[in-house]
Amino acid sequence: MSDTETQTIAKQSARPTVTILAALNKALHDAFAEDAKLLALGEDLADPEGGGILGVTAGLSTTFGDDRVRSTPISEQAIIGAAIGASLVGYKPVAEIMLMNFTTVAMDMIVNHAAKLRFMSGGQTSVPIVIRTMTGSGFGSGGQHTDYLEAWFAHVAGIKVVAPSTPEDAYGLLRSAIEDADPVIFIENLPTYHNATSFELPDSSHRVPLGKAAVQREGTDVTVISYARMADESRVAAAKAAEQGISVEMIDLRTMAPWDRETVLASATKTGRVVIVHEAVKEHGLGAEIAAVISEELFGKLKKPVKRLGGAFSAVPYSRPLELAHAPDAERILQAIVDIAK
Amino acid sequence: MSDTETQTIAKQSARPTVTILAALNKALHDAFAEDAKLLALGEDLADPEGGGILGVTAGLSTTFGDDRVRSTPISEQAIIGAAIGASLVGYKPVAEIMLMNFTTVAMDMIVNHAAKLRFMSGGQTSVPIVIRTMTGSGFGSGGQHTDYLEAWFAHVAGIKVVAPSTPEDAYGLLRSAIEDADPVIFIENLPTYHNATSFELPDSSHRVPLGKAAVQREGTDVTVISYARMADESRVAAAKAAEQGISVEMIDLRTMAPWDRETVLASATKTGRVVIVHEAVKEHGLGAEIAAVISEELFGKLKKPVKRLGGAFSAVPYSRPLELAHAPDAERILQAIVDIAK
Amino acid sequence: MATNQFIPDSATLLDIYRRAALLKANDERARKVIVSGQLAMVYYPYRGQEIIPSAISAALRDDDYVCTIYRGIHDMLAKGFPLRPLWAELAGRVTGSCKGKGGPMHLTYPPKGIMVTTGIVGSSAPIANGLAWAAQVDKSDRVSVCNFGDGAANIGAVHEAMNLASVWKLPTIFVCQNNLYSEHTTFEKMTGGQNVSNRAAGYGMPGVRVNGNDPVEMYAAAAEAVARARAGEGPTLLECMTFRFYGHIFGDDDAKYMPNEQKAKAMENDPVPILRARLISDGIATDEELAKLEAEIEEQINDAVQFALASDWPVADDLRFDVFEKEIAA
Amino acid sequence: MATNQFIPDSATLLDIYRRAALLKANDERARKVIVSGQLAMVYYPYRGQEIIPSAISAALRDDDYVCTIYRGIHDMLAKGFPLRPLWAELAGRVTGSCKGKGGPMHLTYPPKGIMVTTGIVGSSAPIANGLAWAAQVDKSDRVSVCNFGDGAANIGAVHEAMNLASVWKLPTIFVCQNNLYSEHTTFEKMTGGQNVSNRAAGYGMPGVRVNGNDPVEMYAAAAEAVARARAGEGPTLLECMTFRFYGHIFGDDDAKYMPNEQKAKAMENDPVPILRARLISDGIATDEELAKLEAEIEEQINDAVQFALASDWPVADDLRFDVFEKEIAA
Ligand SMILES: Cc1ncc(C[n+]2csc(CCOP(=O)(O)OP(=O)(O)O)c2C)c(N)n1
Ligand SMILES: Cc1ncc(C[n+]2csc(CCOP(=O)(O)OP(=O)(O)O)c2C)c(N)n1
Ligand SMILES: [Mg+2]
Ligand SMILES: [Mg+2]
Repeated sequence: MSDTETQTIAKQSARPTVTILAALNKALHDAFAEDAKLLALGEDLADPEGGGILGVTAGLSTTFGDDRVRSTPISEQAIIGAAIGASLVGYKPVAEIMLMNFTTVAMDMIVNHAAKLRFMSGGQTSVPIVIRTMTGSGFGSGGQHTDYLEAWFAHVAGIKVVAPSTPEDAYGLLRSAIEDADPVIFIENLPTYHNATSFELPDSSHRVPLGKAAVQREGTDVTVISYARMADESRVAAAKAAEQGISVEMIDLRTMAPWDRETVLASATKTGRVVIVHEAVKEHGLGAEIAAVISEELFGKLKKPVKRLGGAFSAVPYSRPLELAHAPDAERILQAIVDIAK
Repeated sequence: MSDTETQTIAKQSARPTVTILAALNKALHDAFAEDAKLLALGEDLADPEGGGILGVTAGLSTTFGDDRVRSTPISEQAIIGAAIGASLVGYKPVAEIMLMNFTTVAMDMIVNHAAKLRFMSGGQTSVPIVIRTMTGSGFGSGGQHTDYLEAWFAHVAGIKVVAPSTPEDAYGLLRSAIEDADPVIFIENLPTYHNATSFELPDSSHRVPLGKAAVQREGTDVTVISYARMADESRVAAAKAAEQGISVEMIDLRTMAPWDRETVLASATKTGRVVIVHEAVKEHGLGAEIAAVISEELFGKLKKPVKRLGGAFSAVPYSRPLELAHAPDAERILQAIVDIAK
Repeated sequence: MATNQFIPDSATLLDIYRRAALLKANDERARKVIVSGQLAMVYYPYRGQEIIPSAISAALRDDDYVCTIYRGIHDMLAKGFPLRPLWAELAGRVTGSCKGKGGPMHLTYPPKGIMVTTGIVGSSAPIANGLAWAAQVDKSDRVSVCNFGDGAANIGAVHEAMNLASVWKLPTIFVCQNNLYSEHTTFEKMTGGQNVSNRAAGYGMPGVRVNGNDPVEMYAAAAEAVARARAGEGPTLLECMTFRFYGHIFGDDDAKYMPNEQKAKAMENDPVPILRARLISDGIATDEELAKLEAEIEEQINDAVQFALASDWPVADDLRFDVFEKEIAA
Repeated sequence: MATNQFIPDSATLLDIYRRAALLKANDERARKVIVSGQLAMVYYPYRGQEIIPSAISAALRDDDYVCTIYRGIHDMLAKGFPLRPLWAELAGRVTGSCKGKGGPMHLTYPPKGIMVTTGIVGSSAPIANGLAWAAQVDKSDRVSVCNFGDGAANIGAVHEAMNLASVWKLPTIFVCQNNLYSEHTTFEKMTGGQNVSNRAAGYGMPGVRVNGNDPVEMYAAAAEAVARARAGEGPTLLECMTFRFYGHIFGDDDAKYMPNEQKAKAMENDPVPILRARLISDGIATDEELAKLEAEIEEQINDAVQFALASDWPVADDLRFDVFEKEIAA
């Protein structure tokens, strides 16, 4: 669906019609149109293969040609390697690793090479690539298809990590990630691809700077920090908390690495009560670093210990009740808000 | 060198002669002699190949045969996969991934399979393997040969991580890791392999339980938590601190996952001042989780914010002055102790 | 290439059909149960590929090992995975073989040698070698069968595994089920050399491309590979040509990437009814006998589906168990 | 297999020797400098493998790309890596090509197309494809040369890269420098099929095994592969037979794993003096001319070593730079 069509439909209808998927697709089309140095590669990515298994890249190969937009064999090391190589000589490849768990077969290319070549070459080369990858629980895909692994990449110097939770941020972050001079892991939450939450597709000038969190709701009692699907759950929890008279400041981190210390510390200073939520396993997750920094920087100033919610300490289970129990949800986030507000 | 030889030499000489390398070699020989189900595989691991590039596995293939002890092609996915497969049907393979950075080519096997098969099979199968791997800065091996990546594995449910800093612990932890019913990543610090710090090789009954830290020095003013080579540096710093009248309690974690909350929290409660030190990049390292837990559990009880020291936020550099600046050392640890003791 | 000793006799052909009929009926039921809304799951139909595991399993013993992939329920049923724990796992119940923790993509049943089902392309291969290594050290003559797809042939793990199996002379049988598609991408588009079996020569192991839908050819090739493996002569790569009738994931619109004629032609040559007709025309079985067999299969599936849907769900607390040998503290 | 058009003429043979002599002298100096204690570094001697990159580089242009490995200084010098920034990097000084941050295992010099040096076995291959893809999109006729060892042939990344290069018809030239050892393990012990070049057929690309120590054979094979790549006909795999004279890492005791006779025989057939003698006997150059050339090389190396050892060390604050485009805040 072209963006003008979508926008007209959006204007006509009362309900939002724009999805994250549509925003990502437009971001890619706009970026490819503006910069001939952009390339894209990944499994089933080109139009003869359906333009991506969920259509995020639909239309790209038809519009920009098979030289620039290519479906690949199932060879993630070859995919990331090809992206790295082309990026060393002036191209800006957007590579897709279909699901985040599959980054495990390409960690050498991502960590030992993409993240380190600028440093190891003393700045002679750089790797301006974007690695798009989908993940997230909710569809019963089980233990090998739904992990959030952002903490691994945040621990590696030389690579950035982002994850949008709205169509606007999906567009603005992807454009910024593509324009960034360094490698970026771009995480897309698969189960919410089709949630229509906006009325209009962002304009081609829209950008969201990397490293800048969004205060999606201002509040004074409790700070809730989250990202990706957990930001959706946190928005719901924050609204419910308001009904109970608890004023929540809701921060969507948007960039996991480097995360926005300034915004986080300012809010934590204001509320003195912080809840951090992510879908990834709680232990050694992104929340650990954020909690450690807040506890150190605001030592003696917090009203309550920083509270972390995360995935249970197990692989992601298949069975519906187990899958629902594994990741935090609005209800448990609300409970944490209420507890910490006491 | 046989253990009796080493022991005699040790008894004769005044200086310690037993190294971590010798302790590991004896642990493997003793374990293989006691349990016919043990297997070993890895690159250059068998005696025709020199019994390992540094001789850790020397003698094993000669003593226990080519069926059980095998050198492999350079194929880390095949190495870990073979270990996993054999472990599913009653064997206990000890696999070597020569250097920890090379785990990046086997992350799928380690994370999606070794760590998860017990859970995903509902407990029908289990993966009692040990993955020995070397790492550590100090020899100018640069950005792709010296990373500490323990935080990645600690974030994964289903796999344990240990790292010894003394010959006794090297022996006792390796024996326990081999006897454990679940997969264990066993980290060996290469640059200190040959440091002779003990007088006698441990007896074959010696064990160090997984998950139990060692209080290597009792103290009342400051708790220092570290492991691997950083434990050596911390011991030196603690001794220097004592000269300045600062009483340091020095904890060698020994097991990174699951780490010993009880010992750590007890010591932190006593001193109220905690310094955590690791060679891995500080941000999102193991210290983040430990600092987050201490800050939460001892909220309002700490005298100072938890202080973390870790590797600089960059790839490990080659040039000597840069390499020395990258990881913490006794001097910087002492400085942190002095600062926090104020 | 098959010498006479490996040509299946009448009893074997009937055995192959018995398995294939079960596989076909079970795939049809799975799709029906999803469409009817009785059960929601991500399902990878194998309809069209039944002859491959049916013929291979006819050449195996219960104590031989099998590793397979997300599209692998045909491999499991052919090897003897019982229907009740299978369906209960699909339904995510505690009575499932994996207590509902694994699901369709990680079905496991060690009593019949079904050791690993992986959702990661290619990852069945390195693990299958480990099972083969164990058989070698055991001095048993067990073999380890490793199933993967045509697309998986291009991933690193499969290459490393084939080379290791060759240098260690492991009793691993690499079964590439070539259905001409990887998700939405054609075999031609992603395969250098346009052939998988030819790669075996590069590892110094035999490789053969067979019509995986022909029970005689398929059985003969499998039996020969099994005999080699049992005799300690090492691994074999079998590229089994076939087709999948219902797309990558049940529900995906394969018209988007697959020519209708190609699919129609493949479905006209549905290998299961073809084998059925052959058994009758060759006088190996009568229509009545086969109808009875098929009716029994439907009954067994009915029973399993009812058992599954009547079983209890797991509870949140179960997450603490099976992470490690010792449960995680509450 | 080489057609006449690819047989090197006298000028080319002399050019190959000029490079090989530099490579040989530089390896000897590196080991001397380490033994003398002037410089401490982990060093992977390439002595014995000089002809391979010397002949290949004689068939390349400055703007062609090269990726290589820890044992790759011969590949770099042959491609034109200047001595001063090379030695300064070995010495870990700010004047090094990588400001001392990369070191011997990560030497990089884009002005001569030396884009990546990796310490990870096999990882040069996927990245070399990306450079080849760029050349393809550029519509330039640049080629991308990927060096790796015989042991690397068995790792997943190389397999994935060769398949992708074949299906995308990339101008990648895969150069497997087969020195018969991987660290301490023999080629026979780890290689199914006992041959690397034969694997090319499985990917639908030409593969040839050549005597990498023979400048004529090596040049002809390289020139033909380069011509194919420039013409858009796709990748080639060259397996170049050779030997390393000084073990895996300088200082390791190769007697522990290598038969003395094998090594002695290889050193008797040292390819560099053999080429030197040939140039003289064929009247391509006189002993005096070559002696002069070698003296000049020694001078250049002297200058580079002095430059390196006289250069400044980096300072701790440098760690904040080159992590990202924008420096890390102090
Ligand atoms: C490493 C990895 N990459 C990508 C995927 C996503 N994926 C799942 S199935 C599939 C296609 C596999 O095709 P093939 O090997 O031919 O098996 P088939 O599905 O046809 O049986 C892909 C790309 C995955 N599961 N694992
Ligand atoms: C993925 C990976 N595994 C293991 C190593 C350790 N290692 C470094 S060099 C080497 C041997 C490589 O042999 P070969 O490919 O023949 O190259 P050569 O050293 O003989 O030139 C090994 C195993 C590594 N660097 N990377
Ligand atoms: Mg397929
Ligand atoms: Mg070699």
